Amino acid sequence: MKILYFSWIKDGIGKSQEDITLNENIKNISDLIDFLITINDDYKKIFSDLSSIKFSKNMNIVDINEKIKNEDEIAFFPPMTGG
Amino acid sequence: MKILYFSWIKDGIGKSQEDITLNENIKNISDLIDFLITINDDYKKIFSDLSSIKFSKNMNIVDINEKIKNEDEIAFFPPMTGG
Amino acid sequence: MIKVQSEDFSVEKETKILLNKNNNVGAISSFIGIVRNKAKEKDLISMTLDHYPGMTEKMLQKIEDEALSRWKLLDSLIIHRYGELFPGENIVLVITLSKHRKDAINSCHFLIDWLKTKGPFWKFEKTKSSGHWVEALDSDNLEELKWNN
Amino acid sequence: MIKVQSEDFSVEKETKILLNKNNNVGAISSFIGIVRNKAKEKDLISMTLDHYPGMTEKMLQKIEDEALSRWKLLDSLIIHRYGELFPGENIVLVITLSKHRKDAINSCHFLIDWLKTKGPFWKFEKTKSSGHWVEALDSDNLEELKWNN
Repeated sequence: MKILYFSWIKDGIGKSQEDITLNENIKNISDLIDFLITINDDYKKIFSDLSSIKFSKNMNIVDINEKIKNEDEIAFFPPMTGG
Repeated sequence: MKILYFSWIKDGIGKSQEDITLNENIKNISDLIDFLITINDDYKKIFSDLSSIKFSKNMNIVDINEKIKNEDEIAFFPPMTGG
Repeated sequence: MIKVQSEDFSVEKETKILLNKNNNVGAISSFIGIVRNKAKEKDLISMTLDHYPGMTEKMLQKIEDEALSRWKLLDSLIIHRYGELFPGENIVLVITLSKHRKDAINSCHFLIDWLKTKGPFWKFEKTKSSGHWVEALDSDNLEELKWNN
Repeated sequence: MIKVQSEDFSVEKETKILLNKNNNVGAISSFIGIVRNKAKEKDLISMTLDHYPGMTEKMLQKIEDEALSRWKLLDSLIIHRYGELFPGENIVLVITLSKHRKDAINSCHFLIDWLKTKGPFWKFEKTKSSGHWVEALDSDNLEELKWNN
């Protein structure tokens, strides 16, 4: 699964993207986050407060219970502000 | 007194401006209109319905009871529409 | 600044002049009004804008001053053309500049609503078959009322 | 049409292209967002806009489609830049074209409110003393809510 990080999430984790292979316990985005925070303290810190983190699956914004598969592209980012 | 006419008022009267000397009975715009309609039928026709005629004195829009003097510049015109 | 002129205008040129005069601009709103090629379903040949020189400038200046007092604007510009204009030609330009978008957007909207309802012009539309003076629309006056509170 | 690009844009050039493509345009509204030289009272060196290529275009296309369905528009254009931008540089351009002014004005306002609140970008502000990611403002989100009825 391709995972992308943007803004201060990218800075905190220290990379803009990575590929991970899902194990079968990871069924939705919430599960994915539970997995990511086991990688190291940077992930743990970033995902300690989800109130300002948004998620997308295949470029559509989704909620934390969205089902995911290995072929999906997932992204984590803070609220956006353009203009 | 300089009097200006615009739009279909100008067309109806057949001139865009004229100078008249006020006699002392003409104290406000209403009096001026009463005088103008005595000039000929074109004026009479134009001023028969005042609902879509506006008045200005010295380039300020005023109402029909506005006092006027010989030195004033008076204009008659329909509601305006720009843009 | 206000300009009442028969010549055409360039939005980009006017925008550049305004940008060069002002610091820390964050938002520019503009509106351009253009002569359409239909007048009540008939093909329009031209639209002639008549005005009252002197009063026009006075009224435009007054409404610009009001916009500048109601919103936090860095600058503003109103250009209104007069004379005979043909379909596709520019009639009016409003540009407002501010730090934050709301001031520029709302004041630009206010100014163009005002120009449409109280802009001191009279329009004569010429079509193939006839010519007539355009009546001020009530809907335009209602539109303008919303700014009066 | 939507464009997500690092290059600058020209309002007049884009406006001309739109005018050539469309007939009977009566109203053009446009909004330009510009990088200001202050970030929370500090002198801004630059603002870098990061985005998610692919998702950006998808989201911009969706909101443009919504504007086209909500208002009677002849055409519209959104250009949003990304990359490192310096004070005075253009960030965003919205142009809407319609027969009557209300459609162009309201849709332009709607689009820029959306871009400010949901525009898929993240801004990094660099000042002399530091750099930080700009937080999305609640006031912007409230502003956007008014369109949801």
